[in-house]
Amino acid sequence: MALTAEKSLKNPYLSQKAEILEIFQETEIEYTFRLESDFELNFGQFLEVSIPGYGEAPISVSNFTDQWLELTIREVGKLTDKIHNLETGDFLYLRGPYGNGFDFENYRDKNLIIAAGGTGLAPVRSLIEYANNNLDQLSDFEVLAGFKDAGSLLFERDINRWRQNFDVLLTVDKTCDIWGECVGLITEHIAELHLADIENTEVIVVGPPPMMKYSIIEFQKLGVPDDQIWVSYERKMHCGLGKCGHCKIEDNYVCIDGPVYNYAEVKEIRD
Amino acid sequence: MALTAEKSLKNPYLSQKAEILEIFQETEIEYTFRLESDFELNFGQFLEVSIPGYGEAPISVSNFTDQWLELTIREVGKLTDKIHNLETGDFLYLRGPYGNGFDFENYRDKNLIIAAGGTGLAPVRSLIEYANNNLDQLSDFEVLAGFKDAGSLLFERDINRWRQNFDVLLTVDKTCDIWGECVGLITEHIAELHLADIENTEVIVVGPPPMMKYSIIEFQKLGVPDDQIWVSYERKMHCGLGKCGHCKIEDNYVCIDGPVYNYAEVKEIRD
Amino acid sequence: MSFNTKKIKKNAFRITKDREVTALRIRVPGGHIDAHYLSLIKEIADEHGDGTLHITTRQGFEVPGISFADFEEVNEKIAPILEGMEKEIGVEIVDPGDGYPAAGTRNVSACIGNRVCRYSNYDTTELAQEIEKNIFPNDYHVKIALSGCPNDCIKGHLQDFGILGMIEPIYHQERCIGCEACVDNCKKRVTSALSFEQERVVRDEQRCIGCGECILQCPTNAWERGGQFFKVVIMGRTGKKNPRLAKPFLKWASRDVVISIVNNVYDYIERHIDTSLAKEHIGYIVDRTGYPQFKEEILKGVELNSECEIADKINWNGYQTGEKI
Amino acid sequence: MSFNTKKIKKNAFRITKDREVTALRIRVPGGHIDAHYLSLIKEIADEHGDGTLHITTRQGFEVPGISFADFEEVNEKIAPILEGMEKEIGVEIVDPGDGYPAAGTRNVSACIGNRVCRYSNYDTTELAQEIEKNIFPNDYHVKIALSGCPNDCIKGHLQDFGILGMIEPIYHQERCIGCEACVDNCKKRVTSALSFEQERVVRDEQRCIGCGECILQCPTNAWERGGQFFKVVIMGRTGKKNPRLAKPFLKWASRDVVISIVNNVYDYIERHIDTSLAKEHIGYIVDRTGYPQFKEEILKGVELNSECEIADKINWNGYQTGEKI
Amino acid sequence: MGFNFSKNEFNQLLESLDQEYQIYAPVRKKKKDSFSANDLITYDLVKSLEEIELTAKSKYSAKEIVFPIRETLFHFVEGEQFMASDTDDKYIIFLRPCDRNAFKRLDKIFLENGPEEDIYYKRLREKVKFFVIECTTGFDSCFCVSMDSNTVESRDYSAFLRFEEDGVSCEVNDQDLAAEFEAQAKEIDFEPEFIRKNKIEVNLPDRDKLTNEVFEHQLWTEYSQRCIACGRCNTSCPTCSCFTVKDVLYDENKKSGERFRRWAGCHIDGFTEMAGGHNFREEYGDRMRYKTMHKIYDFGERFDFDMCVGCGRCDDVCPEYISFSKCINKLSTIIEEGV
Amino acid sequence: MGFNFSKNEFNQLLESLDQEYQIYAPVRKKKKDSFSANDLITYDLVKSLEEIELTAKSKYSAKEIVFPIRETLFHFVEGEQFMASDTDDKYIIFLRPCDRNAFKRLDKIFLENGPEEDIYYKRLREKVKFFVIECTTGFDSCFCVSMDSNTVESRDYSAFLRFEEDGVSCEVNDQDLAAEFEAQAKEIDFEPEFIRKNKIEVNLPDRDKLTNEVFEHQLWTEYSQRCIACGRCNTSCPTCSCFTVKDVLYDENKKSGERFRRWAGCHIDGFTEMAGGHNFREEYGDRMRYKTMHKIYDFGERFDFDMCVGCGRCDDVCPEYISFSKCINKLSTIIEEGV
Repeated sequence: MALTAEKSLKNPYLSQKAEILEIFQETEIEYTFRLESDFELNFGQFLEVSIPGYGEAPISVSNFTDQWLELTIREVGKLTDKIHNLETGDFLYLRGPYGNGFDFENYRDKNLIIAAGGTGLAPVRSLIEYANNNLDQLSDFEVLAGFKDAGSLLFERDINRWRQNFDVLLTVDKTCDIWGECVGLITEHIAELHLADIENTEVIVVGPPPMMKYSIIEFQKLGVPDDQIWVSYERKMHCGLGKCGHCKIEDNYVCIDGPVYNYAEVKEIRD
Repeated sequence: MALTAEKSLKNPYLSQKAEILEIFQETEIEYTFRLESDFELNFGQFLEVSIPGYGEAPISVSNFTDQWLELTIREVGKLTDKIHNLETGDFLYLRGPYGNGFDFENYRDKNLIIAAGGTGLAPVRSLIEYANNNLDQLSDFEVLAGFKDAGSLLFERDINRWRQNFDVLLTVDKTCDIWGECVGLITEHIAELHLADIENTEVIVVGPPPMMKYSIIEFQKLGVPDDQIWVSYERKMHCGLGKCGHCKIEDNYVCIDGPVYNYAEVKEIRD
Repeated sequence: MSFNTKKIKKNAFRITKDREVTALRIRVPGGHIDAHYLSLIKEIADEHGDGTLHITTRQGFEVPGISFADFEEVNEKIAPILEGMEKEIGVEIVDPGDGYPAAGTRNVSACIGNRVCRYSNYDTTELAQEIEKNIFPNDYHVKIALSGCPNDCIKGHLQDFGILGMIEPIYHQERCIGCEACVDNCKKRVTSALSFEQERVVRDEQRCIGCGECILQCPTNAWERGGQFFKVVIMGRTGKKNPRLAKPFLKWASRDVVISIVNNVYDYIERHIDTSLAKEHIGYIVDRTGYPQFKEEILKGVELNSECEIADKINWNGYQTGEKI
Repeated sequence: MSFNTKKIKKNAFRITKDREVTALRIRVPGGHIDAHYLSLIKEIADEHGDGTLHITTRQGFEVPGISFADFEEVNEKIAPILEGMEKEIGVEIVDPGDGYPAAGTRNVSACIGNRVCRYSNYDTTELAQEIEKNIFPNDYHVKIALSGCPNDCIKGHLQDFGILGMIEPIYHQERCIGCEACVDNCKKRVTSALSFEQERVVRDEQRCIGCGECILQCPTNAWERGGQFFKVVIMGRTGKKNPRLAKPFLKWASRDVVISIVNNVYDYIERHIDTSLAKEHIGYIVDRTGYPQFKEEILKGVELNSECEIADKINWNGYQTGEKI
Repeated sequence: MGFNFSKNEFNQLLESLDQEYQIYAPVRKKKKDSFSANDLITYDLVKSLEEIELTAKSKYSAKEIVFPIRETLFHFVEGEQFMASDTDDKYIIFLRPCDRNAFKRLDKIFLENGPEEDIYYKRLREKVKFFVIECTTGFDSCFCVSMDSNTVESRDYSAFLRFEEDGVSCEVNDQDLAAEFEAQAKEIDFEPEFIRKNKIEVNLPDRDKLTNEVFEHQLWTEYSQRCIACGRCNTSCPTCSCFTVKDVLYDENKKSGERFRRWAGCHIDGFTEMAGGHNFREEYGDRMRYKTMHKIYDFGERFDFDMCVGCGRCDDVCPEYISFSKCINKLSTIIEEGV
Repeated sequence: MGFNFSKNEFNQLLESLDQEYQIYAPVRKKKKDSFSANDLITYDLVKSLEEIELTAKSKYSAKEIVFPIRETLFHFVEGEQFMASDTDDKYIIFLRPCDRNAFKRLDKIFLENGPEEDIYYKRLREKVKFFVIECTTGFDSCFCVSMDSNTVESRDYSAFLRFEEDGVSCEVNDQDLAAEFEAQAKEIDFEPEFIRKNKIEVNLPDRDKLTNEVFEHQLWTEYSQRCIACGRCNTSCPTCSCFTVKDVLYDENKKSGERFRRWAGCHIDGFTEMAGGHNFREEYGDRMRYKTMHKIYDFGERFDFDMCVGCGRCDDVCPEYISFSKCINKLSTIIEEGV
């Protein structure tokens, strides 16, 4: 039997080429790649991104339109090193989208607070953009974004733009005088939030595991019930198809059942 | 108790000093030392010769008068090396004389044949000298002297002198044209001897063990009875006093019972 | 008491500190023994010895405290041991009732081997018995030890011949899950002969010592147990003058090669031994003739398998005793 | 079947090639055993094992073919061995019916020693038992072997500690007959430490290894058996990576010094062992800390006898495996 | 339809089937297991009855035939992707009920979990016919009865075979094969038999009583002391389906390469490692817990049966003598008696 | 005169004798023999009964007291000879009949053989008083009865002592000592007893039958295979009297030195070596023959008794387990039966 060229058979493992339209440097080791795209995407979904011969990696879509999507990629290994060497006009290989994403209906007309830690801002960026453009569909909207230090700040140009329309509380873990923003952990600032209408408040928490754990505790202290908290889990979502098993937690396959969960459903879940 | 100075006590191990009067070179490694002497000596006796600190060695007296004695010494070790470094006027240390020696009475008026091999000529030299001077006391006299090679010839000056008075058959084991003498083993020449009056013949055989063994066989072949053969044995005559045991053969102490034996008495003796 | 000590020593009895008393050495080829012999050994220790036993460093038994007067009786008693443990494995024993016919060539010792040990690459007991059959009885002083793997628990590195089991590991990429257990283990415990390159394991044949640990480590049998070979290290020794480690002589030698070279040793000794010495050990003979001469003679008539590597030269170093620490 | 392999291994049972089956290792401190234990060992081999025994290179017994199911029963059965061969010599054994409490520190092995051997300078069995008492049970992997003399028949040169008996030979000129038997023998078999000068024997103390052969050779007891000392050679090993000979650490050490340094080893290991490894052997720890550190710690609190010499530095060399022959 | 074959006849059947099928069965490879001189019982092609090992459990299951240990997904040539081909081969696999049931688990994951089928698994799976080996005694470590995988429904096999002293009796369900069977043998009545009791029984924990404390029980920390994370329980398991995808570009020409997948195991280091190096379940006891819960709880929560089929291979191969059946029973006791 | 001493009284006697005499007796030196941990039984000074070893034969005899192993003959200072001094010491030596008889042999050689007495031996020998230890059982290797040296004539000892469980009974012949004995003990009747039968008997060869062939018998070549020429039979022998004289100049000052003698042995290499290196009796078997004939034939030919006293020490010390008594018997058999 002859070799099967790429598109002759429906093969969920098969990636499609996508041209790099633009590249934005975010930090020293993080770049955002804008790629041509005809994917139907939801906020918070991810793609399996690859360069043949260098492997695949699950990357959250950090923004999208009908024509393009953005992937914010940190240089951490063989594949991402290779990606960072690409230039506009080169191609990335994509398959997806995978995961459930944030269903905006859960937040419509609510007070939405998004707490994002570090790269956790990427998966919610498209949602923030949508909110920014549709603030009328929310009762209230506030973003808390925490970074380790000024050097790891992502989407600076976006944040400045968003701030014109809604509150963005920016924190940096370590002292830093370049930025005149709050200094300290994001959790400290959650405690200071004044939640008027808790019943009508939905909270999204995305970030590294410790940030998520302690942020949720703070929101709980403020009286936010578990089922009004939403999280996005990052695991080794390797195939994206619910087959390879790497991202499984208990009876959940994060790649298909997540990465976005209502906290009430997963609060006792264990790796 | 105080140390006992040398002559205060009769001590048979004690040597006496004797001045070297004259030194004669015999071969490359053999010298004859003439020493002052008041020893009462018999032919074929030996002395224990020493230099304090260098040891003692039994040395045959190779000639003597009332005033002096001669010792013919081969350089073979520590003591003899040292002796060879002495000069006229220096001293050797002597004790003795030891051993029975040749009793001339056994040969008086007989046909005496002396067969000597190599250094075996030394112990009989005084007897030959006596014979040379008293040929009238013998019925006939002949000397057979064998040497390994021309370089090991001893008493050359004496032999030349003796030859004026009696037959000295000189043999050299190895071919040698310096000397016009017989070439070959002494034993071959014994076979050629013409013994007229065997009953009246006495034979003295002195030399290295193989020479003695085969020479005696030859004399026996000629019909000489064992009790007319005399030998002088060389053993490790170490104390000279019949104490130390080194020279013992069977029930004989060579230093006191020998070194001269009538062959009939010792023919079955075994080391 | 009067006897020829040389004879009694050849008969595997020892001249001991106690003039009246000897000790019997019982060979246990390969160190493996049927338990039923223990009854007999105990009986000899109790009835003729002092009721104790020493276990020798060559894995035999030494029965101390036997009166010299008893030695013929003891020889008769151990006949079943000679019969069962020597004659039955093929050793030529003229009369088992005469005791051991020689003691020069020492008991062939061996680790427990692959009858028990997970690391062993062959049946050391079987090979020990085969070698014993070929070389015993013999008066020449030769020490042979068999180790199941290059770990050399039996300490063949201080013997004249240390025979270490090797296995050729054959890699099947199609069965490899890339867990790198073999690679990690080889780095940590062996010679770093394995590396993980291009998502597969690469074996540096030069560095590989054939221990087979990669095979043991693999959770998918991606490493196949290939051909069985031997490393032969030679002329190690303790001793008072110059203790030294055996050094590799052959690598990847076949069983036949090993057996042949051990058999050839005796002719070599015969030709070169200094008979003026009481008993010259083979290591000192090799010191005299030099390694190249030894090599030439020991390999005479040996059909080398194609995989077999031979040392060009050997430098044993070790250290000289009698020097300031 | 389910059990904790680490526990069972500490209990001196082995994980073997056959999943259902284990092998029991029986310690014989110093390799010396009362013959009566043989009945029990035979019984265990016959009733629980496969009827055979392996004699280990450390002079113990290994009983193969024991079903894992039987191991507690076997432990109960060997109680008399633990009682008699361990507890009675002073080893702390809480319950002899529980089997061996540890297996890390190996059986202290020893040559037959001066109970039998003419060359031995001390009672190796007694010292082996004394050391066993001090260091057993202990999980750290330490190998100790005792040789009666520097000939090292027990092969202490491939152990962590090789303890070789030395004797100071004291010369009595007034008893010497100048036969030079000692001088000739020392030249031929030892280190040429003796020479005959000025009609007496002169001993080069530097070269003398204290073997005592001069004492044995002398027909007039002109050599007196003086003080009893030890040479301690350390950190020899076989193994897959870098087999190497032990090298001299102490010379002319007293019995107390030997016992003290062996006791100190465990604190040193405790401080430096890399617990991330399954079981780091002491030799590799010394490789990491370096000899000077080892030396400092091992000698801590040890009262050195005045005769004792200590190595300034040690270079073990040996050879690296995994290289072209 | 039931048939009875003499050995000879059965070999003729195999010969005939061999024309069209690759016939896989457990075989004994002499002295080929990891420990020297030990035999390896494993799946391989067979052509005769005599080659089939019927007295011992295979070390690995038949899983690797359909889900190869290493399987190329794509070939890469100058950035182009070519899906790796499969063959026209068809397969017959001899296997016991537990292992047949294991394929039901694999089918669930590869064909039903998530929105898409695994094309690589599927294309092989479709070509497989199962010949179930009747197994009425099992082996020491088996607990299939407890796991409800001692039986096989007749729709789940092409043939069901009883190996007898002088031949083979069997049932054939597969119409494609019936003719071949008929040609070689006489018809008989045949009723498959199944093992009804293993030496080992496990009590599955009561799902309703499972509390959070169970996850923190010292049971698991004890396994941290024992487990060495070698992954043999995963590789020998007939139901473990995890894999890792890797790319490689060839040394000889870096323009060519491939994307392949190979088995992964939740016990093996790196299983949960994310970009940047963060790992979940660093403690080996946590891995044991994870696997245990997966095999007897999570999978069942998601589908309609437990994952574990009780074949006992994980017990057989664990170098640390950890018994999975014992673990299940311990867990049940803990849950039953309260933490 | 006979006396009986309690142990205490005997110790008082020793204390009293110690004023005037150096008292030598066999003692046990703990762990001082050649093999480690073995006791050395040898002659040394004693001051009490308890120090005297009465249960074992001494390795060396009392010979070394009168004929020291190494003895300075002369001191040399710048070529002058000074005879080595002796002391004023007087000696009492405890010894068994065989050893007392051995001194008769030494006396023969040193005082009667050759024209002169050995002054060094004599000056010590004259100061010795012998206390003979009654010996009625002997030891395993003894054959003194066969050698006629089991008895001692009363003129040959100063005292003859019987060591009993609770004291010592004895006879005193020496008038010098009688007073001291009387002072400490009560008088009794005392009759010395002697051993009348050893475990070993030797048959001395018939002198008349000794032929030349005996010297060439393979008996001796067999000993060449066994004897290692260590000389222990010589050094342990109470009658071996051979010695070698050596000179030495001191390293520190070569103008000073000494002439000394030390024991020599006919088994030891170099015994017959002459200037130039020639040796007689290179074969060890010839040395065995020489010694044997010396001990049981030659000496007897020269004097009126055989040299060997049958103490058996040579048997006790031979590292090659050569037995002299067995050798004598072999020789007798050979002579008796014809070569």
